Amino acid sequence: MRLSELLGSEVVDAAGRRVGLVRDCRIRVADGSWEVAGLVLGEGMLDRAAHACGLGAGRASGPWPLRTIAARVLARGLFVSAEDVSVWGAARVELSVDRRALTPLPELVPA
Amino acid sequence: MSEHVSARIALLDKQIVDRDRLAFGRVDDVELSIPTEGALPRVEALHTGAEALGDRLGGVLGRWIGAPARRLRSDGDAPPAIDPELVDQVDPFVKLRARFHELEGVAGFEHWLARNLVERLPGAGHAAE
Amino acid sequence: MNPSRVFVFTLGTLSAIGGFIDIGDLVADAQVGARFGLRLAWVTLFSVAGIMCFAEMAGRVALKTQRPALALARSRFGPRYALFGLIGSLLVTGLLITAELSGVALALELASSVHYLAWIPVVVLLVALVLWLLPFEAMERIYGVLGLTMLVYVVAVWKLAPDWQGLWSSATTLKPVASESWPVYLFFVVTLIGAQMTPYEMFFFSSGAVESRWRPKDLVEMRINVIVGFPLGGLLAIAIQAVAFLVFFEPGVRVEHLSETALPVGIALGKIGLVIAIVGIFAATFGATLETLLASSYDIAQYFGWSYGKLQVPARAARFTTVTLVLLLASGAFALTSINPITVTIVAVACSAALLPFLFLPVLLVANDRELMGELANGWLSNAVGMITIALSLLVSVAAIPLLILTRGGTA
Amino acid sequence: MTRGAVLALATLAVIAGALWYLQAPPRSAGAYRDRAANVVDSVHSQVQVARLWLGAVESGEVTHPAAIIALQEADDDAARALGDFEQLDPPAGTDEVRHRVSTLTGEAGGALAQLRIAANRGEWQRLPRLGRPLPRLARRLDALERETSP
Repeated sequence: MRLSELLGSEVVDAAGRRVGLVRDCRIRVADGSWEVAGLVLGEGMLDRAAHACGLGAGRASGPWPLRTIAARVLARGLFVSAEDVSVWGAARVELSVDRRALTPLPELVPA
Repeated sequence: MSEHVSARIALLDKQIVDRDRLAFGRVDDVELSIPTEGALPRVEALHTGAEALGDRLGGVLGRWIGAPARRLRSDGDAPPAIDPELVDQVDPFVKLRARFHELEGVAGFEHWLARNLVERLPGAGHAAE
Repeated sequence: MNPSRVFVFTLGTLSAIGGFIDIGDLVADAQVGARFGLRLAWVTLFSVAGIMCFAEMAGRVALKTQRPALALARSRFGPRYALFGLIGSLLVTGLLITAELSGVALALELASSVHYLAWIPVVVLLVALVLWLLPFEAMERIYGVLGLTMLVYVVAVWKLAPDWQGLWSSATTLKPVASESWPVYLFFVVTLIGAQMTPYEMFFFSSGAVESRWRPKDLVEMRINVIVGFPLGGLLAIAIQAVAFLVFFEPGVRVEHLSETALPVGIALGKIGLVIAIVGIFAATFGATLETLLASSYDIAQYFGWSYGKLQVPARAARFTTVTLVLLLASGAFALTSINPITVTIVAVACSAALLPFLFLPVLLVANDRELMGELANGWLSNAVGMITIALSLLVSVAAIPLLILTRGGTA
Repeated sequence: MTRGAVLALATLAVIAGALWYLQAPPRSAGAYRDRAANVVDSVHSQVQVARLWLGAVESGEVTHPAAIIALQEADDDAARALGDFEQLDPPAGTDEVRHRVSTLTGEAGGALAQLRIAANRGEWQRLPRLGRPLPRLARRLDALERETSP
């Protein structure tokens, strides 16, 4: 599975409801290699643009108009831990939990 | 909560340099394993080169960018991929523990041009310093 | 501060001046001066502020990360956006290489009265030799010092003994003269912005900072280059507008040739002045040929992540060397088709203006990444000027191509 | 059809439209007069430039190689402007405009050609005399431009 294919895949929750699209993949070092820690999900064109600018990973702290717009757009983003993914796929990712159990993105990446 | 980082920022599209800090490509894509029951996906390889880039861009332009590299590679060889074991550090660039000409199939065009064109020009062995 | 440091200051500053004035400025400034007087001088002030802001930002990113600004644009924005930027700037800068090459040949033509097409192959060879043999800094300094001869334009303004009151009232009238229409006026606003806020200057400046192995401790030096160099370039641009105004406006001359940018200096200062002006035009366009050529090759190499640069042994940057060579030969061949270099310049700068916001935005965002930039991240001033510049350049970007077509490149 | 194809077609249509706009011959009398005034203005500009260069040559302000090139450019441009204009078919009722513009710009072109030839031969002492008709030509061109402007 290529990372570029995973980005943009549709994500559905345990009940088969659409949660959003994969915007980013969070990785961490474990046992000397990288493993996927979780996925960042979002929806919409502005959200996609905000992630494309690095604002989704908290990597641009300004200028203020962009920061404020991005924070508002990204507020609806979600984080799903890799343990809660039941099926990995390049086009469709299925979760083993309900969408209400997911962490909002702003808790992960303060704007 | 920052024990994990964004793969988009930390890996994807990053400059790759070899042991001698010689630049030769970018992380054009990242191969993830599809895990068996209970395990998590891992980074299996870093793809570099026009072929991976072309696949990622898609469309006519992507095919056009990837075509020369695909043709240059002999049949049966896998497209160039870098074992993550070779990665020394990822900031500010992805730095490898190896020299780039030791890597199989990486930057073939660079070698080809160096051999067939640039080294034949007079004075090619010296930097203008 | 020791003397050798002061020396480096001056030389770096010189190259910033030399880099600011190129064929686009020579043509656009003289045309604007002849047709509108100083009524578009405010555009130069805006362009200088904008390019200073972004050159400083790109320079800071380069000092901190050892990576030029556009190289980081792909890491941040992904390959699609960066490819769009790459292709766009290649088209524009590619046209400019042709125009600058022709500019060098036209300067030689004025000096020798041998047709400029005959000079093109000579110039191509000269450029190749300079790139192959001279180290980066020496190259930058030689044309920087030679480019200083352009200051003869400032002297010429004084010598023409203008009515200063009239110049001032022209500069403060923000509308077209009676004989010109608003679309043409606006088209020349776009042209001046495109000629003076060239993205290649920014890329070249930041790539140059990397090539000169500047580090965060060189921040002050980098800033002095920006603060002295670009405004001086702007002063030169306004001086060219002023001399063209003083000599050509009254008789109703439309500037259509490079020879016409040199004539006012001759009228003001005699033969010596004319010769100095021709040397200046030669140096400015020659320097700009090197800059546009290297900036294009840098862009390509950085997009794909190849090793590049003049500090590298050519054989260790084979793809970069090849790309530079191919671009140089292709531009030379294009120039030899006897396509009108002035038209090429006008089209190139208008298209360049259309691209500006897309090339500035990544720099602004990367310069705001505190994790990457640390204490060198953007302050409020850079952000404020940067945002205003991007907002205005978005307007320019939308209007540029329609105005180019509507006014037939300003000739209607 | 895919979105990409639609986009590509639309772009092509816009480019074709722009090229047509730039190349289209004038069909109305007004557009033709506009074009005529533009040509006269261009030739007027060349005559004025030639005057400035002549003045500068006389007072020794410019080098001869530069003046040769400049006079050549003035002549080339005037000839090109006139040539392009004469290829256009005048719409009904503009024959008179065509005749007047062709005659006067032709006369100006002839004078500029004389200057170019003399400069190329290095007959610098003849230039002042050859340049004598230029001021009057410039005035007449200026007047004609005003008259033809729609």
